[in-house]
Amino acid sequence: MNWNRLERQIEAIVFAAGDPIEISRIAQALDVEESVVRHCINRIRERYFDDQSPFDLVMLDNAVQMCTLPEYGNVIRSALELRRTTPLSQAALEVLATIAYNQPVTRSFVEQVRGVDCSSIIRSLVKKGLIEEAGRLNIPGKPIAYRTTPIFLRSFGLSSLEQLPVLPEEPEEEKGEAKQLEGQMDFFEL
Amino acid sequence: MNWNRLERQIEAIVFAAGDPIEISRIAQALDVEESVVRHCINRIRERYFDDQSPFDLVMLDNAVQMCTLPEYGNVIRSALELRRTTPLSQAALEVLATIAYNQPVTRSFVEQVRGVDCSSIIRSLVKKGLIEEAGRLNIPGKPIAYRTTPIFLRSFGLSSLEQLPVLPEEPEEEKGEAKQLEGQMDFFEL
Amino acid sequence: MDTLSFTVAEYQGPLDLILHLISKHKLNIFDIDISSLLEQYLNAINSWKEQNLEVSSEFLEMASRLVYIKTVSLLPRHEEEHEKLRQDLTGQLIEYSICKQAAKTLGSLYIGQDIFVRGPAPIKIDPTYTLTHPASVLLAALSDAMGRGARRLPPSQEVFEPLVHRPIVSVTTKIFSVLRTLRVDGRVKLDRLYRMNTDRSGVIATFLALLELMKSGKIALQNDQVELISAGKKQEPVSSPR
Repeated sequence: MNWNRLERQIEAIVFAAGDPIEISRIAQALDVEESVVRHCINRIRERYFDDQSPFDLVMLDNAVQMCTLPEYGNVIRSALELRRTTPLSQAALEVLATIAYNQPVTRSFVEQVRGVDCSSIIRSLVKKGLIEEAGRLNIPGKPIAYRTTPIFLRSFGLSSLEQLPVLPEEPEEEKGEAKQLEGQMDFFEL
Repeated sequence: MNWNRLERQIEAIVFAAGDPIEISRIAQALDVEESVVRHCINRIRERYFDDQSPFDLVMLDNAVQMCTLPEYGNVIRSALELRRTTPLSQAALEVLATIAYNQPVTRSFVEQVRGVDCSSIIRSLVKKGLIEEAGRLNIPGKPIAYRTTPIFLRSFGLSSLEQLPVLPEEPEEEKGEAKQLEGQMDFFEL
Repeated sequence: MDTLSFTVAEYQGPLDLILHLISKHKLNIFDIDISSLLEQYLNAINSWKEQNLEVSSEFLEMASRLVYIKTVSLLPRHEEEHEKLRQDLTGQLIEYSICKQAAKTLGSLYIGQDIFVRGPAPIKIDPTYTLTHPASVLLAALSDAMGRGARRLPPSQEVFEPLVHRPIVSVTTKIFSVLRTLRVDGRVKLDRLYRMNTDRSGVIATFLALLELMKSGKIALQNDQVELISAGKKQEPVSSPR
């Protein structure tokens, strides 16, 4: 197996794809096993790291995408004359968190958790590409369900949903009471 | 002058720009002379060549663009064309069906029916050749109308729009209810 | 508009406000003192009104919910319901505080604005759709798509029929149904007969049917085993209770 050649081809494909491209597609196009592609991707990433390359290949579920390292954000922004985008609002983060940890979920589920209308926030998160429709739930009214996207993973430095930070356990009736409250106090005293 | 660092920044900028980007803009962002940027670009190109990288920086007038070497064209094409075999999502099917049964219709009609933004789905359906623009409607704002294409007919095994499955007379929900009751009778007759 | 966003910026909603009040006034989230919470909550809303801030309906809805929980607590013999309402609120608050925490953690991970990707290379590929599907999926998709829109129309009268005219289950029907069950099994658990009903009137009709059948000596209740014995099986019509 000519590893070097395969690596070059994979780099070329991932670069040209721009958007995340599935490992399975790369494997099919190159007529090799998926495990070979994954192995090559790891080798490429190591090489980029050793060479201090400004690029990285990020894994997003079963796809891969080429992107720049965060430390180049400022210089890229100034060259492309992009304004620093406003960070996600507290409300947007709450909606994203609710969807990320419970997906696929309906809008009304999110609204129940937050206690407020979330339609405009959901619309803007869809526009930003952070969430997308995930079909309809098979319950009365067939509501649209939402899930997070590969852009979500990339934006939070995750390669899959399993990497989401672990949530605090729901406090048990009496046991964890004191501890939980302490944690919450920290949180409230922000 | 930290040449290595400058090279990395230039690579990052040219990569992120996608389209050709003026040398002057890069120079400005990095606060160096244009000649320095040109020198760095030459160094990057040499390094890519020595490393047998699949990438190259191409100069077009006073702009520069990152691209893949021509010999990778075939493998890239075959990987990207495999995308065509991704089946339509539920959301895409709903938009397509709404257009098929009501054509010619505007985007806002589709969005009214579904209650969510459909612009990116419509764009991708146009790209896939399943729908096309059918001129503009003669109503305020002159919105673009959409209709299905011959590729649409082929994809769903139809020879004309008249062959679209007919809508049932009674609403779905009632039918479902009747079925449910039948099921319940079975249960009683155990 | 500015005033509205001011309110929204301070608190994400009524749950957020309550969490704030609970921490500020050192209330116990697991044993909320509804009276003092209600007082603090109404104070907050009133002060907004004094500042001419628009108070969105969600905050008023929560106010009326708190008032209701307090009212129930004042009614005699409603401890259970009061406890349930309070626990529902506690559960919701805990869930929301977890959501807030998750949002904060996620926010600290956000690097979206510093990572850049590029668009697809302008390589000529044919994006034409090549798969084929049966036309029937279109119809299914259409009815799913219209589900939302259709529901915006006022519901038809038939929709209300089952709510207004509950089906009345006759005792006679239930007598037959009980006998049919017994003819198959010989004996049957009482609660299975009850569980065969989907509504209250069915349960009542079953109960009356059983009384009727016992009175006429067709069936008997086997003391504490909660079983029915068909008289047709040649058993003692009435077994002596212990």
